[in-house]
Amino acid sequence: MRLRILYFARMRERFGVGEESLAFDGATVADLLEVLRARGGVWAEELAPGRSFRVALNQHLVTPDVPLTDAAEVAIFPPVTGG
Amino acid sequence: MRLRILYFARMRERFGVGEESLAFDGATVADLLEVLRARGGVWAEELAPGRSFRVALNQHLVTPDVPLTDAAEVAIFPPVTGG
Amino acid sequence: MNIRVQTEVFDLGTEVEALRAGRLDVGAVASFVGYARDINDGSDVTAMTLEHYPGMTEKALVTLADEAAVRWSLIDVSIVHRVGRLLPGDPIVLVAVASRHRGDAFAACEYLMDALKTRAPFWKKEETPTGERWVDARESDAAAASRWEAKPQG
Amino acid sequence: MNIRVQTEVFDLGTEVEALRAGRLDVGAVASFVGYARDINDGSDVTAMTLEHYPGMTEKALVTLADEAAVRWSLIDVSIVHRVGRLLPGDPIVLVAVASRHRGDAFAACEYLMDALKTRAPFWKKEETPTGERWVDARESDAAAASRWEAKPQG
Repeated sequence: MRLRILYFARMRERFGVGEESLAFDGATVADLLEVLRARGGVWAEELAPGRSFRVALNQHLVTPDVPLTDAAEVAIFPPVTGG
Repeated sequence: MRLRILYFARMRERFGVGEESLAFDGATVADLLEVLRARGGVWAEELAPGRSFRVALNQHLVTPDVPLTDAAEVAIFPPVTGG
Repeated sequence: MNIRVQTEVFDLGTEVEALRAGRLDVGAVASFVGYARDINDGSDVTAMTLEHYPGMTEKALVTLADEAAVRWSLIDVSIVHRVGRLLPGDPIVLVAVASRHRGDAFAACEYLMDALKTRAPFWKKEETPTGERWVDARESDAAAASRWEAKPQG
Repeated sequence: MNIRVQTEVFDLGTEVEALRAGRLDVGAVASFVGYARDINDGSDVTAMTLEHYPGMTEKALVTLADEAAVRWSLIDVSIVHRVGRLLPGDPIVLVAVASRHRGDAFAACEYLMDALKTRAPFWKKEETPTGERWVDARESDAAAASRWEAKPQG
Protein backbone atom coordinates (compact mmCIF):
# COMPACT_ATOMS: atom_id res chain seq x y z
CA MET A 1 0.00 0.00 0.00
CA ARG A 2 1.02 3.59 -0.40
CA LEU A 3 0.81 6.06 2.48
CA ARG A 4 0.97 9.82 2.67
CA ILE A 5 2.90 10.75 5.81
CA LEU A 6 2.91 14.20 7.40
CA TYR A 7 5.23 15.54 10.10
CA PHE A 8 4.59 18.58 12.26
CA ALA A 9 6.39 20.94 14.61
CA ARG A 10 9.59 19.63 16.20
CA MET A 11 9.44 16.37 14.21
CA ARG A 12 9.05 18.19 10.90
CA GLU A 13 12.10 20.27 11.77
CA ARG A 14 14.25 17.42 13.03
CA PHE A 15 13.36 15.08 10.14
CA GLY A 16 13.85 17.92 7.67
CA VAL A 17 10.67 16.92 5.86
CA GLY A 18 7.02 17.91 6.25
CA GLU A 19 5.46 15.32 3.97
CA GLU A 20 6.41 12.15 2.09
CA SER A 21 4.81 9.36 0.07
CA LEU A 22 5.84 5.90 1.24
CA ALA A 23 5.38 2.36 -0.17
CA PHE A 24 4.54 0.25 2.88
CA ASP A 25 3.90 -3.49 3.23
CA GLY A 26 3.23 -3.68 6.97
CA ALA A 27 -0.18 -3.72 8.62
CA THR A 28 -0.46 -1.35 11.59
CA VAL A 29 0.70 2.01 12.86
CA ALA A 30 3.24 0.15 15.01
CA ASP A 31 4.66 -1.54 11.88
CA LEU A 32 5.01 1.84 10.18
CA LEU A 33 6.85 3.24 13.19
CA GLU A 34 9.30 0.31 12.98
CA VAL A 35 9.98 1.09 9.32
CA LEU A 36 10.63 4.75 10.13
CA ARG A 37 12.86 3.95 13.12
CA ALA A 38 14.95 1.67 10.89
CA ARG A 39 16.10 4.81 9.07
CA GLY A 40 18.29 5.46 12.12
CA GLY A 41 19.60 8.87 13.24
CA VAL A 42 16.93 11.41 14.20
CA TRP A 43 14.23 8.95 13.10
CA ALA A 44 15.32 6.31 15.58
CA GLU A 45 15.77 8.97 18.22
CA GLU A 46 12.47 10.88 17.90
CA LEU A 47 10.35 7.75 17.43
CA ALA A 48 12.07 5.64 20.10
CA PRO A 49 9.68 3.73 22.35
CA GLY A 50 9.07 5.87 25.41
CA ARG A 51 9.36 9.16 23.50
CA SER A 52 6.21 11.27 23.54
CA PHE A 53 4.55 11.62 20.15
CA ARG A 54 1.11 11.22 18.62
CA VAL A 55 -0.14 9.52 15.45
CA ALA A 56 -3.23 10.55 13.50
CA LEU A 57 -4.78 8.35 10.80
CA ASN A 58 -6.90 10.24 8.30
CA GLN A 59 -6.92 13.14 10.76
CA HIS A 60 -8.07 11.23 13.83
CA LEU A 61 -5.77 10.37 16.74
CA VAL A 62 -5.09 6.62 16.85
CA THR A 63 -3.18 4.09 18.94
CA PRO A 64 -0.32 1.98 17.47
CA ASP A 65 -2.44 -1.16 17.07
CA VAL A 66 -4.71 0.45 14.46
CA PRO A 67 -4.41 -1.07 10.94
CA LEU A 68 -3.45 1.16 8.00
CA THR A 69 -5.14 1.18 4.62
CA ASP A 70 -3.96 2.09 1.14
CA ALA A 71 -3.86 5.83 0.42
CA ALA A 72 -4.21 6.65 4.11
CA GLU A 73 -2.98 9.97 5.46
CA VAL A 74 -0.80 9.36 8.49
CA ALA A 75 0.49 12.24 10.61
CA ILE A 76 3.17 12.01 13.28
CA PHE A 77 3.68 14.89 15.71
CA PRO A 78 4.66 15.88 19.26
CA PRO A 79 2.04 16.26 22.00
CA VAL A 80 -0.03 19.31 21.14
CA THR A 81 0.52 22.68 22.83
CA GLY A 82 -2.11 25.08 21.50
CA GLY A 83 -4.60 27.24 23.30
CA MET B 1 -31.57 54.50 70.36
CA ARG B 2 -32.73 55.72 67.00
CA LEU B 3 -32.48 53.50 63.92
CA ARG B 4 -32.74 54.20 60.21
CA ILE B 5 -34.59 51.29 58.63
CA LEU B 6 -34.64 50.56 54.89
CA TYR B 7 -36.91 48.16 53.02
CA PHE B 8 -36.29 46.81 49.54
CA ALA B 9 -38.07 45.03 46.71
CA ARG B 10 -41.20 43.05 47.69
CA MET B 11 -41.01 44.23 51.31
CA ARG B 12 -40.78 47.89 50.32
CA GLU B 13 -43.86 47.42 48.16
CA ARG B 14 -45.89 45.44 50.70
CA PHE B 15 -45.06 47.72 53.62
CA GLY B 16 -45.70 50.78 51.45
CA VAL B 17 -42.52 52.41 52.78
CA GLY B 18 -38.88 52.40 51.65
CA GLU B 19 -37.33 54.05 54.68
CA GLU B 20 -38.23 55.10 58.20
CA SER B 21 -36.63 56.46 61.35
CA LEU B 22 -37.53 54.47 64.47
CA ALA B 23 -37.02 55.04 68.21
CA PHE B 24 -36.04 51.62 69.54
CA ASP B 25 -35.33 50.41 73.07
CA GLY B 26 -34.52 46.76 72.41
CA ALA B 27 -31.07 45.28 71.95
CA THR B 28 -30.76 42.96 68.95
CA VAL B 29 -31.97 42.48 65.40
CA ALA B 30 -34.39 39.87 66.76
CA ASP B 31 -35.86 42.45 69.15
CA LEU B 32 -36.35 44.89 66.27
CA LEU B 33 -38.13 42.24 64.24
CA GLU B 34 -40.51 41.65 67.20
CA VAL B 35 -41.31 45.37 67.32
CA LEU B 36 -42.04 45.43 63.59
CA ARG B 37 -44.16 42.23 63.71
CA ALA B 38 -46.24 43.80 66.48
CA ARG B 39 -47.55 46.27 63.88
CA GLY B 40 -49.66 43.37 62.59
CA GLY B 41 -51.02 43.01 59.03
CA VAL B 42 -48.40 42.78 56.29
CA TRP B 43 -45.66 43.37 58.89
CA ALA B 44 -46.59 40.30 60.89
CA GLU B 45 -47.04 38.35 57.68
CA GLU B 46 -43.81 39.22 55.85
CA LEU B 47 -41.62 39.03 58.96
CA ALA B 48 -43.20 35.89 60.44
CA PRO B 49 -40.68 33.33 61.70
CA GLY B 50 -40.01 30.89 58.88
CA ARG B 51 -40.48 33.52 56.14
CA SER B 52 -37.39 34.09 54.02
CA PHE B 53 -35.84 37.51 54.45
CA ARG B 54 -32.43 39.03 55.14
CA VAL B 55 -31.23 41.76 57.50
CA ALA B 56 -28.21 43.99 56.87
CA LEU B 57 -26.68 46.14 59.63
CA ASN B 58 -24.68 49.10 58.35
CA GLN B 59 -24.65 47.41 54.93
CA HIS B 60 -23.38 44.00 56.05
CA LEU B 61 -25.58 40.91 56.26
CA VAL B 62 -26.16 39.88 59.87
CA THR B 63 -27.94 37.21 61.89
CA PRO B 64 -30.80 38.03 64.34
CA ASP B 65 -28.63 37.74 67.45
CA VAL B 66 -26.46 40.74 66.46
CA PRO B 67 -26.84 43.80 68.76
CA LEU B 68 -27.95 47.13 67.30
CA THR B 69 -26.36 50.47 68.06
CA ASP B 70 -27.66 54.04 67.99
CA ALA B 71 -27.85 55.61 64.52
CA ALA B 72 -27.41 52.22 62.86
CA GLU B 73 -28.69 51.65 59.33
CA VAL B 74 -30.77 48.49 59.27
CA ALA B 75 -32.07 47.06 55.99
CA ILE B 76 -34.67 44.32 55.65
CA PHE B 77 -35.17 42.64 52.29
CA PRO B 78 -36.07 39.38 50.53
CA PRO B 79 -33.36 36.91 49.47
CA VAL B 80 -31.40 38.52 46.62
CA THR B 81 -32.05 37.65 42.98
CA GLY B 82 -29.56 39.60 40.88
CA GLY B 83 -27.08 38.43 38.27
CA MET C 1 -10.34 46.09 40.53
CA ASN C 2 -13.24 47.59 38.60
CA ILE C 3 -16.66 47.34 40.30
CA ARG C 4 -19.61 49.28 38.88
CA VAL C 5 -23.39 49.41 39.26
CA GLN C 6 -25.00 51.31 36.40
CA THR C 7 -28.14 51.73 34.32
CA GLU C 8 -26.17 52.02 31.05
CA VAL C 9 -25.38 49.04 28.85
CA PHE C 10 -21.81 47.69 29.00
CA ASP C 11 -19.62 46.22 26.29
CA LEU C 12 -17.84 42.93 26.96
CA GLY C 13 -14.97 43.60 24.56
CA THR C 14 -14.30 47.05 26.03
CA GLU C 15 -14.37 45.78 29.62
CA VAL C 16 -12.00 42.89 28.91
CA GLU C 17 -9.58 45.11 27.02
CA ALA C 18 -9.52 47.56 29.93
CA LEU C 19 -8.96 44.69 32.35
CA ARG C 20 -5.83 43.38 30.66
CA ALA C 21 -4.51 46.55 29.02
CA GLY C 22 -0.74 46.81 29.25
CA ARG C 23 -0.39 43.63 31.32
CA LEU C 24 1.77 41.20 29.33
CA ASP C 25 1.67 38.67 32.15
CA VAL C 26 -2.05 38.05 31.54
CA GLY C 27 -2.37 34.63 29.93
CA ALA C 28 -6.06 34.07 30.56
CA VAL C 29 -9.29 36.05 30.80
CA ALA C 30 -12.45 34.18 31.75
CA SER C 31 -15.61 36.21 31.51
CA PHE C 32 -19.32 35.81 31.96
CA VAL C 33 -22.28 37.86 30.77
CA GLY C 34 -25.80 37.21 32.03
CA TYR C 35 -28.69 38.29 29.80
CA ALA C 36 -32.39 38.97 30.37
CA ARG C 37 -34.37 36.07 28.84
CA ASP C 38 -37.81 36.25 27.26
CA ILE C 39 -39.09 33.38 29.37
CA ASN C 40 -38.62 32.40 33.03
CA ASP C 41 -40.29 29.70 35.11
CA GLY C 42 -42.57 28.92 32.17
CA SER C 43 -43.95 32.46 31.69
CA ASP C 44 -43.25 34.99 28.96
CA VAL C 45 -41.25 37.90 30.31
CA THR C 46 -41.67 41.19 28.46
CA ALA C 47 -39.33 43.25 30.65
CA MET C 48 -37.70 43.30 34.05
CA THR C 49 -36.66 45.93 36.57
CA LEU C 50 -33.59 45.52 38.74
CA GLU C 51 -33.60 47.20 42.14
CA HIS C 52 -30.54 47.36 44.40
CA TYR C 53 -29.33 48.73 47.74
CA PRO C 54 -27.07 51.65 46.86
CA GLY C 55 -23.98 51.68 49.04
CA MET C 56 -24.25 48.11 50.23
CA THR C 57 -24.17 46.73 46.68
CA GLU C 58 -20.73 48.12 45.89
CA LYS C 59 -19.38 46.99 49.28
CA ALA C 60 -20.73 43.48 48.78
CA LEU C 61 -19.19 43.19 45.32
CA VAL C 62 -15.79 44.44 46.53
CA THR C 63 -15.94 41.88 49.35
CA LEU C 64 -16.59 39.09 46.84
CA ALA C 65 -13.71 40.22 44.62
CA ASP C 66 -11.39 40.37 47.63
CA GLU C 67 -12.39 36.84 48.62
CA ALA C 68 -11.65 35.58 45.10
CA ALA C 69 -8.25 37.31 45.11
CA VAL C 70 -7.34 35.55 48.36
CA ARG C 71 -8.49 32.19 47.08
CA TRP C 72 -6.92 32.21 43.59
CA SER C 73 -3.92 33.78 41.90
CA LEU C 74 -5.52 36.66 40.02
CA ILE C 75 -4.23 39.73 38.18
CA ASP C 76 -7.44 41.76 38.08
CA VAL C 77 -11.22 41.50 38.31
CA SER C 78 -14.12 43.45 36.77
CA ILE C 79 -17.73 43.26 37.90
CA VAL C 80 -20.40 45.38 36.22
CA HIS C 81 -24.07 45.02 37.17
CA ARG C 82 -26.92 46.94 35.64
CA VAL C 83 -30.01 48.23 37.46
CA GLY C 84 -33.25 49.73 36.18
CA ARG C 85 -35.60 48.47 33.48
CA LEU C 86 -34.22 45.92 31.00
CA LEU C 87 -35.70 44.09 28.02
CA PRO C 88 -35.17 40.48 26.90
CA GLY C 89 -31.75 40.21 25.28
CA ASP C 90 -30.27 43.02 27.35
CA PRO C 91 -27.05 42.20 29.21
CA ILE C 92 -27.52 42.33 33.01
CA VAL C 93 -24.21 41.42 34.59
CA LEU C 94 -20.58 41.01 33.57
CA VAL C 95 -17.79 39.32 35.51
CA ALA C 96 -14.31 39.12 34.00
CA VAL C 97 -11.17 37.75 35.62
CA ALA C 98 -7.60 38.08 34.35
CA SER C 99 -4.87 35.70 35.56
CA ARG C 100 -1.67 34.08 34.43
CA HIS C 101 -3.19 30.63 34.01
CA ARG C 102 -6.67 29.61 32.97
CA GLY C 103 -7.61 27.47 35.97
CA ASP C 104 -7.58 30.48 38.30
CA ALA C 105 -9.56 32.66 35.89
CA PHE C 106 -12.28 30.05 35.32
CA ALA C 107 -12.69 29.18 39.00
CA ALA C 108 -12.74 32.78 40.22
CA CYS C 109 -15.20 33.88 37.51
CA GLU C 110 -17.67 31.12 38.35
CA TYR C 111 -17.19 31.69 42.09
CA LEU C 112 -17.95 35.40 41.70
CA MET C 113 -21.15 34.73 39.77
CA ASP C 114 -22.34 32.13 42.27
CA ALA C 115 -21.52 34.40 45.22
CA LEU C 116 -23.08 37.47 43.59
CA LYS C 117 -26.34 35.58 43.03
CA THR C 118 -26.74 34.90 46.75
CA ARG C 119 -24.91 37.76 48.50
CA ALA C 120 -25.17 40.99 46.46
CA PRO C 121 -28.34 43.01 47.15
CA PHE C 122 -30.10 43.04 43.77
CA TRP C 123 -33.73 42.11 43.18
CA LYS C 124 -35.53 41.40 39.91
CA LYS C 125 -39.15 42.17 39.16
CA GLU C 126 -40.52 40.70 35.95
CA GLU C 127 -43.30 41.98 33.73
CA THR C 128 -45.38 39.12 32.33
CA PRO C 129 -48.66 39.02 30.36
CA THR C 130 -50.47 38.34 33.67
CA GLY C 131 -48.82 41.18 35.59
CA GLU C 132 -45.69 41.96 37.53
CA ARG C 133 -43.92 39.54 39.89
CA TRP C 134 -40.84 39.60 42.07
CA VAL C 135 -38.45 36.82 41.14
CA ASP C 136 -37.98 34.32 43.96
CA ALA C 137 -34.49 33.27 45.00
CA ARG C 138 -33.61 29.92 43.48
CA GLU C 139 -32.67 26.88 45.49
CA SER C 140 -30.21 26.08 42.69
CA ASP C 141 -28.38 29.37 43.29
CA ALA C 142 -27.99 28.60 46.98
CA ALA C 143 -26.68 25.15 46.05
CA ALA C 144 -24.23 26.62 43.52
CA ALA C 145 -22.91 29.09 46.10
CA SER C 146 -22.54 26.43 48.80
CA ARG C 147 -20.35 24.30 46.52
CA TRP C 148 -17.48 26.71 47.17
CA GLU C 149 -17.66 26.41 50.94
CA ALA C 150 -16.41 22.83 51.10
CA LYS C 151 -14.21 22.98 48.01
CA PRO C 152 -10.43 23.06 48.43
CA GLN C 153 -8.55 25.98 46.88
CA GLY C 154 -8.11 26.04 43.11
CA MET D 1 -21.49 26.38 15.78
CA ASN D 2 -18.69 28.69 14.71
CA ILE D 3 -15.23 27.09 14.46
CA ARG D 4 -12.38 29.00 12.83
CA VAL D 5 -8.61 28.81 12.51
CA GLN D 6 -7.12 32.08 11.32
CA THR D 7 -4.04 34.30 11.30
CA GLU D 8 -6.11 37.47 11.85
CA VAL D 9 -6.85 38.88 15.28
CA PHE D 10 -10.37 38.30 16.65
CA ASP D 11 -12.57 40.51 18.79
CA LEU D 12 -14.23 39.03 21.88
CA GLY D 13 -17.19 41.44 21.86
CA THR D 14 -17.93 40.80 18.19
CA GLU D 15 -17.72 37.02 18.58
CA VAL D 16 -20.02 36.94 21.61
CA GLU D 17 -22.55 39.23 19.97
CA ALA D 18 -22.62 36.97 16.89
CA LEU D 19 -23.02 33.92 19.13
CA ARG D 20 -26.15 35.13 20.88
CA ALA D 21 -27.61 37.44 18.23
CA GLY D 22 -31.40 37.15 18.00
CA ARG D 23 -31.58 34.38 20.63
CA LEU D 24 -33.71 35.67 23.49
CA ASP D 25 -33.45 32.32 25.28
CA VAL D 26 -29.73 32.92 25.93
CA GLY D 27 -29.35 33.69 29.63
CA ALA D 28 -25.62 33.06 29.93
CA VAL D 29 -22.45 33.40 27.88
CA ALA D 30 -19.21 32.14 29.38
CA SER D 31 -16.12 32.96 27.39
CA PHE D 32 -12.39 32.55 27.57
CA VAL D 33 -9.53 34.29 25.79
CA GLY D 34 -5.97 33.02 26.02
CA TYR D 35 -3.17 35.54 25.42
CA ALA D 36 0.52 35.25 24.52
CA ARG D 37 2.55 36.13 27.64
CA ASP D 38 5.95 37.81 27.75
CA ILE D 39 7.37 35.13 30.01
CA ASN D 40 7.02 31.33 30.09
CA ASP D 41 8.81 28.72 32.18
CA GLY D 42 11.07 31.43 33.56
CA SER D 43 12.29 32.80 30.21
CA ASP D 44 11.46 36.02 28.44
CA VAL D 45 9.40 35.35 25.34
CA THR D 46 9.66 37.93 22.57
CA ALA D 47 7.31 36.22 20.11
CA MET D 48 5.76 32.86 19.30
CA THR D 49 4.71 31.02 16.18
CA LEU D 50 1.70 28.71 16.15
CA GLU D 51 1.72 25.81 13.72
CA HIS D 52 -1.29 23.55 13.12
CA TYR D 53 -2.45 20.59 11.03
CA PRO D 54 -4.82 22.06 8.45
CA GLY D 55 -7.85 19.85 7.97
CA MET D 56 -7.44 17.88 11.17
CA THR D 57 -7.55 21.00 13.33
CA GLU D 58 -11.06 21.98 12.29
CA LYS D 59 -12.29 18.38 12.62
CA ALA D 60 -10.82 18.07 16.09
CA LEU D 61 -12.45 21.32 17.24
CA VAL D 62 -15.85 20.31 15.83
CA THR D 63 -15.54 16.98 17.66
CA LEU D 64 -14.86 18.78 20.95
CA ALA D 65 -17.81 21.12 20.45
CA ASP D 66 -20.07 18.14 19.64
CA GLU D 67 -18.94 16.39 22.81
CA ALA D 68 -19.70 19.48 24.88
CA ALA D 69 -23.16 19.76 23.30
CA VAL D 70 -23.94 16.17 24.26
CA ARG D 71 -22.71 16.67 27.80
CA TRP D 72 -24.36 20.01 28.64
CA SER D 73 -27.46 21.90 27.59
CA LEU D 74 -26.01 24.48 25.19
CA ILE D 75 -27.44 26.94 22.70
CA ASP D 76 -24.30 27.63 20.65
CA VAL D 77 -20.51 27.46 20.74
CA SER D 78 -17.72 29.53 19.14
CA ILE D 79 -14.08 28.49 18.97
CA VAL D 80 -11.52 30.72 17.23
CA HIS D 81 -7.82 29.82 17.26
CA ARG D 82 -5.06 31.84 15.68
CA VAL D 83 -1.98 30.48 13.91
CA GLY D 84 1.20 32.17 12.66
CA ARG D 85 3.50 34.57 14.48
CA LEU D 86 2.14 36.33 17.58
CA LEU D 87 3.61 38.86 20.02
CA PRO D 88 3.17 39.09 23.80
CA GLY D 89 -0.29 40.49 24.55
CA ASP D 90 -1.80 39.08 21.35
CA PRO D 91 -4.95 36.97 21.81
CA ILE D 92 -4.40 33.34 20.77
CA VAL D 93 -7.63 31.48 21.36
CA LEU D 94 -11.26 32.26 22.11
CA VAL D 95 -13.94 29.88 23.36
CA ALA D 96 -17.45 31.19 24.00
CA VAL D 97 -20.50 29.18 25.03
CA ALA D 98 -24.12 30.37 25.11
CA SER D 99 -26.72 28.56 27.18
CA ARG D 100 -29.91 29.15 29.13
CA HIS D 101 -28.30 28.80 32.55
CA ARG D 102 -24.81 29.69 33.69
CA GLY D 103 -23.72 26.30 35.04
CA ASP D 104 -23.79 24.75 31.56
CA ALA D 105 -21.93 27.67 29.96
CA PHE D 106 -19.14 27.69 32.56
CA ALA D 107 -18.62 23.93 32.52
CA ALA D 108 -18.65 23.60 28.72
CA CYS D 109 -16.30 26.57 28.23
CA GLU D 110 -13.72 25.18 30.65
CA TYR D 111 -14.12 21.67 29.24
CA LEU D 112 -13.50 22.95 25.71
CA MET D 113 -10.32 24.77 26.72
CA ASP D 114 -8.99 21.76 28.62
CA ALA D 115 -9.81 19.40 25.75
CA LEU D 116 -8.39 21.76 23.12
CA LYS D 117 -5.09 21.96 24.99
CA THR D 118 -4.57 18.20 24.74
CA ARG D 119 -6.47 17.12 21.61
CA ALA D 120 -6.36 19.86 18.96
CA PRO D 121 -3.25 19.77 16.73
CA PHE D 122 -1.58 23.12 17.47
CA TRP D 123 2.07 23.61 18.41
CA LYS D 124 3.80 26.66 19.84
CA LYS D 125 7.38 27.69 19.15
CA GLU D 126 8.72 30.50 21.32
CA GLU D 127 11.40 33.05 20.51
CA THR D 128 13.55 33.80 23.57
CA PRO D 129 16.78 35.77 24.04
CA THR D 130 18.68 32.47 23.86
CA GLY D 131 17.00 31.21 20.69
CA GLU D 132 13.86 29.42 19.56
CA ARG D 133 12.26 26.52 21.42
CA TRP D 134 9.22 24.33 20.91
CA VAL D 135 6.91 24.49 23.90
CA ASP D 136 6.59 21.13 25.67
CA ALA D 137 3.17 19.75 26.52
CA ARG D 138 2.35 20.41 30.16
CA GLU D 139 1.57 17.73 32.67
CA SER D 140 -0.93 20.18 34.19
CA ASP D 141 -2.84 20.32 30.90
CA ALA D 142 -3.13 16.54 30.78
CA ALA D 143 -4.34 16.57 34.38
CA ALA D 144 -6.89 19.31 33.62
CA ALA D 145 -8.24 17.35 30.65
CA SER D 146 -8.45 14.09 32.59
CA ARG D 147 -10.63 15.71 35.27
CA TRP D 148 -13.55 15.56 32.85
CA GLU D 149 -13.31 11.83 32.25
CA ALA D 150 -14.47 10.77 35.70
CA LYS D 151 -16.71 13.76 36.36
CA PRO D 152 -20.50 13.29 36.30
CA GLN D 153 -22.48 15.43 33.86
CA GLY D 154 -23.01 19.09 34.67
